[in-house]
Amino acid sequence: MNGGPTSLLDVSDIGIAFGGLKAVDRVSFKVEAGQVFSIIGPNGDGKTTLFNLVTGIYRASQGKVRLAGEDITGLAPHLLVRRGMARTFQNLQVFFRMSAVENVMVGCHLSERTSFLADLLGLPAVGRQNRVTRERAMELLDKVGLAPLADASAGALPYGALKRLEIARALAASPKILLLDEPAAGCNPVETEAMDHLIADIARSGVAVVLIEHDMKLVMKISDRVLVLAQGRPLAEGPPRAVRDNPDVIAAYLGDHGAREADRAHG
Amino acid sequence: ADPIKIGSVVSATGPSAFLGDPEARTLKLYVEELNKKGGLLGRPVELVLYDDGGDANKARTFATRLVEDDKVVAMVGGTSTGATMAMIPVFEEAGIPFVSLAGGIEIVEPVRAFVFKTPHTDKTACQKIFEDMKARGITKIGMISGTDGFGKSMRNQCLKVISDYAITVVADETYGATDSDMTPQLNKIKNTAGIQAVLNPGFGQGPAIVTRNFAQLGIGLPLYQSHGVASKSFIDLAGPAADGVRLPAPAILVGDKLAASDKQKPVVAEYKASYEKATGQPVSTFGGYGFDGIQLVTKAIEKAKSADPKKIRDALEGTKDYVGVTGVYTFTPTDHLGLGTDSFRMLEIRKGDWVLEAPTR
Amino acid sequence: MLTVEGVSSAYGRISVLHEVWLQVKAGEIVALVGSNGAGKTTLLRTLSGVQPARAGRILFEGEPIERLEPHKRVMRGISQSPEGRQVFGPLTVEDNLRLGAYRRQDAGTRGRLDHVYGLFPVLAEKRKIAAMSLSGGQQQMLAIGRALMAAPKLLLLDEPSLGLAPLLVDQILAAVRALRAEGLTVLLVEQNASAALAIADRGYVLETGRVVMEGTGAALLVDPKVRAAYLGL
Amino acid sequence: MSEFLQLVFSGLTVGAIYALIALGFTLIYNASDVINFAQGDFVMIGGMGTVFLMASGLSLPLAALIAVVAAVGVGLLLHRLAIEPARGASPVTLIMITIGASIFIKGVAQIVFDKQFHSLPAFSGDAPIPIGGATLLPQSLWVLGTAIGLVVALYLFLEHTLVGKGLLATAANRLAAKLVGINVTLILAMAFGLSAAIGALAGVVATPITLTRYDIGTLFALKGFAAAMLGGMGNPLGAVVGGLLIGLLETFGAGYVSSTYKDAVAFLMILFVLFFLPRGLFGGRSVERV
Amino acid sequence: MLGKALRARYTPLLVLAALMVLVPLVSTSSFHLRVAALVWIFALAALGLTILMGYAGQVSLGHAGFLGIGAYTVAISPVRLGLDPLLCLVLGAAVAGLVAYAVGRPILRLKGYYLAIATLGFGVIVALVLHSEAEITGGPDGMAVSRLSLFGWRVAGATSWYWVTAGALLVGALLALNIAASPTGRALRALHDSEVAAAGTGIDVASKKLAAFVVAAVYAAVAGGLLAAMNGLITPEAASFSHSIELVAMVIIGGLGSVFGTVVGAAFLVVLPQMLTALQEYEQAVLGLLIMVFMIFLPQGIVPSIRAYLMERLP
Ligand SMILES: Nc1ncnc2c1ncn2[C@@H]1O[C@H](COP(=O)(O)OP(=O)(O)OP(=O)(O)O)[C@@H](O)[C@H]1O
Ligand SMILES: Nc1ncnc2c1ncn2[C@@H]1O[C@H](COP(=O)(O)OP(=O)(O)OP(=O)(O)O)[C@@H](O)[C@H]1O
Ligand SMILES: [Mg+2]
Ligand SMILES: [Mg+2]
Repeated sequence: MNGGPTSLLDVSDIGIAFGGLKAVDRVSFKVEAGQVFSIIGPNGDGKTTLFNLVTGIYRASQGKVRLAGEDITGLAPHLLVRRGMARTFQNLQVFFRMSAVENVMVGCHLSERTSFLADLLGLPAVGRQNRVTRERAMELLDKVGLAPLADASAGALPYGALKRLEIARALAASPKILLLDEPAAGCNPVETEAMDHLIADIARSGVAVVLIEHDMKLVMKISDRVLVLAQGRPLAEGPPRAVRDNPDVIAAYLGDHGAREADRAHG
Repeated sequence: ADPIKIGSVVSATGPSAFLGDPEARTLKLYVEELNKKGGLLGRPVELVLYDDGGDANKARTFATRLVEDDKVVAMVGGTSTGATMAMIPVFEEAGIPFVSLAGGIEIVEPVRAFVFKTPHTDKTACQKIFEDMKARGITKIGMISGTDGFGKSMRNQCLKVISDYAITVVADETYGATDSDMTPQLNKIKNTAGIQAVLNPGFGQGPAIVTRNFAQLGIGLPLYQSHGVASKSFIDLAGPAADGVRLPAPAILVGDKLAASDKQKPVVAEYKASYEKATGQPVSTFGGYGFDGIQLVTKAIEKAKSADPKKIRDALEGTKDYVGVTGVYTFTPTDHLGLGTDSFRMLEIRKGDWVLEAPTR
Repeated sequence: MLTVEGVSSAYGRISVLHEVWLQVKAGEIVALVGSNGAGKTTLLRTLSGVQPARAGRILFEGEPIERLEPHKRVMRGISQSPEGRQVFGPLTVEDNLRLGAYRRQDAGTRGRLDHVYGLFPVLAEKRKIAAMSLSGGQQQMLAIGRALMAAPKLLLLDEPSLGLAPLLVDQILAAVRALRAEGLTVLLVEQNASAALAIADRGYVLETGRVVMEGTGAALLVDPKVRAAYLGL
Repeated sequence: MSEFLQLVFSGLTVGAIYALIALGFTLIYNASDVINFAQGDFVMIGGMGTVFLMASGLSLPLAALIAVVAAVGVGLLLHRLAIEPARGASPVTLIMITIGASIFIKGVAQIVFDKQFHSLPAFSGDAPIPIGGATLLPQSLWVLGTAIGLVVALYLFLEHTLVGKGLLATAANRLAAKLVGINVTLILAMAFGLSAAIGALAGVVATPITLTRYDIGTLFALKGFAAAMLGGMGNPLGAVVGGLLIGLLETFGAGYVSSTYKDAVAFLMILFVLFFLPRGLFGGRSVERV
Repeated sequence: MLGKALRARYTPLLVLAALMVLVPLVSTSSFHLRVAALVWIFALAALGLTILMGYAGQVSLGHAGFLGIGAYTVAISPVRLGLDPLLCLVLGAAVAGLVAYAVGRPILRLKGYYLAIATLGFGVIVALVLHSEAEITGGPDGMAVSRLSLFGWRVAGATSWYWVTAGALLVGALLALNIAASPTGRALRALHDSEVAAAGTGIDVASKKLAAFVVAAVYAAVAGGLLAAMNGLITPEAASFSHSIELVAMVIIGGLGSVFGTVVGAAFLVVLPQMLTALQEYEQAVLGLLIMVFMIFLPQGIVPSIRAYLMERLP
C-alpha cells in the first residue's frame, strides 16, 4: 500500500459485529517475521474475536487480512494453516480422547506424505511416516516440557499442561506465524517464566508470534510491540514501555496492580 | 416313538403380526389337539415354530434351521409372499413339502414340486369384487391401495383382470402401511368426476382408517374392501363407518349364517369354536389359512402312512375335495392352490356384523 | 469450619491426592498453592462432592460430609467457582446467576444479584445474553458471581483470576477480602500466588497430592522455598 | 379451495400428534442430551392401556388417567433401573439403553396386551364438523387442544420456573449443575416421568384417529423425532411447529404430489430446511466459542 | 505378554481369522454356517459405521439405505444390464459410494442429532423407492438375485458362502485397522473431538468426513450385495429404518470404534435372536433386556470394556 516491504501479517480495518455490538471495530496492525506482537485489553473487548477473524473462524464484515502479501480474508481455517498460520485457543480445544503425543501428531498432519489409499491399504510407507511423525511430535513435546506425559491421555492432563500441549500442536504445523490466546493462563509465575523462554525461542527461530495475554510481566518482557484494544477499538499501539506508561491504558486496563507487574518485568 | 416334526416360520411379530399371530396360535392349537388324539401314525407330532418378525432374510435363516437342525418333514408357514419366496429354494432343494400361508400368485405359478399354498390368490378376490360391481352396474371406480406387499400385489392383479368386466379405474391412489390419515387421497378420489365406487386393496389398520375417512368426507359411494380385512377387528376398528362396506371373504366369517347344507359349515363351526375358546379372540381368515395348512399336511401324512417328505408331497398333491375353512381344495400336478372362486363369499357389513351374499341394490 | 483429614482421591487407577490434611477456620481466607497437576482442583472437587474421596474424612462445621451428595453440600453452605468456568452455555447470564441461588431462594436473592452486578457491571449489561457468547474473562466473572449467589458459608474458588485483566484481578481479590469481612470463609486456589498469599490468613502448599508446607500467608510469602518454586523470585 | 382446507385440517391433526410426541422428546433431551427412543412406546402405553382398561369396564376418563399414571411409572422405572445405574455413560450408550428399553417394552406389551390393532371411541362423537366445504373431526380438536395446552405448560415450566431452568442447566453442564446444588438425579427422574406423561396423553387423544398396537411406538418415535429436529431440538415451540409442519407437508405431499412419496416429500423438506438452518427452525444460530 | 498382544494392531485380525477357521471345525451344519455367514456380512456393513461413527464421530441412522443400494444393484444389473454378478458387486459399491458423495456433501455439515435425522431421512427415502418402484425392484415382495460366480466358480452352498463372506470381512477388517493406525485415522479421531481444532491443524474437516461417509457406504453396499447374492432374493426390508438402527446397535454394543467389537456386536444381534427362539413370545422382551443390561454394565461396549478390565489386571 505504502510501497514499503510487505509485512508477514497485515491486518487492515478489520471488523465484525454481533447483533448491535461492534466486538471488533476497524482494527489494523502489522506483524513481522520473528517479532512478538502482543494484544492486550480489558475482558470482552475483542481480542479473541480478533483472532477468530484473522484465522477465518468468523467471517469479517469489513477489512482485509494479508499474509506475506497475499489476501487471505475469509479463507477457511484449514487453508490458512497450509499457508503458515497456526493458533491456540483460549477455551481449550484439545483432542481429549487421544494421548498427548497423538494430539501433536495430528498437528503434523500437513507434513505427512501419505495418501488416503495408502492409509487404507496400510502400505509400508504409512508405517514409516508414522514413525517420522511420532519422532517429530516427541521433539515438540520435549520442547514444551511435556515429554514425560507423552502417552498420557489428554483428558487426564492438568490445565496448565494442556495449554502447552496446544502450543506444541500448533508448532507441529511449522507455522510462519503463531497466534497464542492466553498461553500463560493457569500457570504460576515459575511456569510462566518457562513459557516466556519458550515463546522467545519460537520467535528467535523466525516465527512471528501474536500473543494475547493478561500476564503483564510476560507481555512487557518479551513483546516487540503491543496493541491495546478497548471496546473493539485500538486504544494504543507501540513498544511495551510506551504502552505501559500510557495513562489511558492504565485507567482502562492495567490498574495499579498491572502497572506494578509490568514494572517488575522491566526490573 | 420319535415325534414327527413339522416346521413353521410365521411373522408373529412385526408389521404382519396380526396375520402371523393367529396363524401361530392356530398351528399350536391344532398340533396340541392332534397329540391329545394320539398324534400321527402312532407318533407324537412336534411343531417347530419360528418368528421371522416380517424379515425375509430371517425367514430364510429359519428355513435353513428347520431343514438342517430340526430336520422337519414338512413345513407350514410363510406369512408374507416375500418371506415365502425367500424360503422356497431351501425347501425345494431339500425336497421337503412347504405349504405357504401367503397370498402371492407367484408362489404357485409356475408350479414347484414341493410348494403348495392355502390362501386364495388376490386374483380371485378381484374377480369376485368385479363380478359384484358389474352386477350393480358400476363401470368407473376409484382405487386406493396400501403399498405393503398385499395391497400392491392385489392392485396389480385387479388391474390385470378389470377389463374383463368392462370397468375402468379413473382414480388410482396409494397409502403407506403405517399411515394414519388417508383424507388427502380420498379427497382426490371424491373430486374425480364420474366415479361410482371405491375399492381398497390392503390389510392391517390402513383399510379401517380409509373406511373412517371415507365416512368423514361423506363420499357416500359403495366402498369395497378386500379379504385382507376379513376379521372381526376390522369392524371394531372402523366403527359405524364400516356400515355398507362390501368384501369377498371365506366362509369362516359367517359360519353361523351358512346354509345347513353347506359343506363347509361343520368344519368352520368347529374351528371357530375351538379357536375362540382357546385364545379368547375372534377367528379371522388368517388363522384359517393356518388351519387348512396344517390339516392338509397331517391328512397327507396319514394318507401316505409315512413321515417321509417325498411321500408326504405326493400325498399332498393327491389331495382331493378336502373341505377346509377357507374353501374346498383339490390339488393336481398343475395346480398347487386348488381353490376356486366359489370359495369366496360376498359379504356386506351391516350394524357391525357380516351379512352373507347381500343382494344387489 | 472445614477439616480435611487424610483425604485421598483417584481417577481410575491413578491416585492424585494422598492423605491430604488441612483446616479452614471460620472467617479465614486460606490459600492453596501448587504447580500444574499438584491436585488443587481435585481437592476442591472432592470437597464439593463431584469427585469421590477414596479415603479420609471431611468435616464441615463438625459433621462428616464426605458421603453427602453434591447438592446436599451446597445446602449446607459450600459453593464453588470451578476451574474452566463451567457456565451454563445456552442459558442467559441472569439465568446462570439465578441458578447459583438454586438452593437459596429467599428474600436476599434479589439483593445478591444486585451485589454481583455491582461487582461485575459488564454482567448486568449482558444479562440477557447466552453465557457461551461471553468472552473468557466475562465467563470467569460469571462463574464467580454464580458461586456468590448461593450465599455460601464456605466459598471455594479455583483460580478466580484466570484470564482476567489486571485491573479486575485487583478487584476480585479486594472483593474476596470484603466478603471475608462480612463473615464469609474462603478457600482460594491461585496461580497468582503472591497476590493470593498476600490476602490470605494462612496458606498450604500442595505438591503431587500431598501438603508439604503450611503457615500464615505472610510467612509463606517470605519462605525461600516458596519464593523460588511458586513466586518466581 | 375446500380441497385445500381439507388438506389443512388433516395436516394439522396428524401434525398435532407428531407435535405431542416431539414435546416428549424435548423434555428428556433438555435434561440429559439424550434422545429417548422409548418415547413412542410411552404413547403406545397410553393408548393400549386405555383400550384395555376400558375393555375391563372402566370409563374413558378413569381408564385414561390410570394409563397415564402407568406410563409415568414405566418412565420412572426406566430412569431408576436403566438410566441411573449407567450414570456418567456417554449419550450414545444411554441412547442404546433406550433402544433396548423400547424393544423390551414392546416385547412385554405384546404379552400383556395383544398383537392386534385397537381403537378408542372418539371423545365427542364421530360427526364431522363442516367448515367451508371441508370437514373436521371433533377428535382433531382434542388433539390440537392438547398439543397447544401442553406446549404452553411446558414453555412456562422451562422458562419461568427455577426447576425448569435447573432442568436446562443439567443438560448444559452436568458438573456445574451439581455445583450449584441441583439434584441431578431427581431432575432426570422428573424429566422421564413428565415425558412419559406427555407421551401417554398423546396416545390417549390420538388413538381414536391413528389406532394403536403394541409396536406403533417405532413409527411415532420416528415422526416425533423428525418433528423435534425440524423445529430445533430442545425448544418446545419448535417441537410443535415442527410437528404441525411435517403433518402439513405429508398431507400436501399426498394431496398434490404423490401419495406414494409423501414421506419422501416431508423428509426432503426437512433436509432443505436443515441445509439453511442447520439447527432447525428454532434452534438458534449459536456460534461455537473458541 | 497378553497385555502387549491386547495393544498390538493386528491382534483383532488374528483372533478373527482363528474364529473363522474354528467355526466349520465345530459344526458343518449349513444352518450354523449360514448364521455365521450372516454375522460376517452384517459385521462388514457395521464396520463401515465403525469408521464413520467410531472414528470420525458422525452418526448415520440411514446406513441400511446403502446396504439396500448395494443389494439391489446386484439384483437388478444382471437382469437389466446383463453384467456379471461379480462386476455388479463392484458396481454396487461404486453406486453407493457416488450416492454417499452426493448426499454427504450437503448433509455432513450438520452435527449430532441433526445429522442423525438427515441420514435417517435419506434411508427412509431409499427404502421408499425400493418399495415403490415395483417395475424395477419387484416392490415389497422383493426380487430374485442371480447366483454369484467368482472367476468362473459358481458360489453355492453354505460352506462356499461361509468362506466368501469370511474373506470379505477379513479384508474389510484389515482395511479398517489400517485406517485407524494411519494419518487419516488420526485426522478422523481428531475431528471427532474438536472440529475447530482439527481445522486449526490444517485438516480439511469437510472432505475427511465425506471420505469416511463414502467408505462407510461402500462397506455397507458390499455387504448388501453379498447378502442379496447369498439369499438369492432381496426385499426392501433390507434398507429399512430398523435395519439401520440394528447396524448402529452392533457398533455400539460391540464397542464404538473397535473393529473386533463390531464383529462381536454383529454376532450379538445375529446369534442371540437364534438362541432366544426357545423363549417363544418372551423373545423380544428378553432381547431388549439383554441389550439394556449389557449397556449398563459394559457402557463402553463389550470389547473395549473387557479389554480395559484385562489391561488393568495384566502387567
Ligand atoms: N479426569 C482425569 N483423569 C485422570 N487423571 C486426571 C484427571 N483429571 C486430573 N487428573 C490428574 O490429576 C492430577 C491433579 O490434577 P488437578 O487438575 O487436580 O491439578 P491442579 O493442581 O488443579 O493443576 P492446575 O494448576 O493445572 O489446574 C494431574 O496429574 C492430572 O493429570
Ligand atoms: N459469537 C458471539 N456472539 C455474540 N457475542 C459475542 C460472540 N463472540 C464474542 N462476542 C462478544 O464480543 C465481545 C468480545 O469478546 P472476545 O472474546 O473477543 O473478548 P476478549 O477480548 O478475548 O476477552 P477476554 O480477555 O475475556 O478473553 C464480548 O463482549 C463477547 O460477549
Ligand atoms: Mg479472549
Ligand atoms: Mg486446577
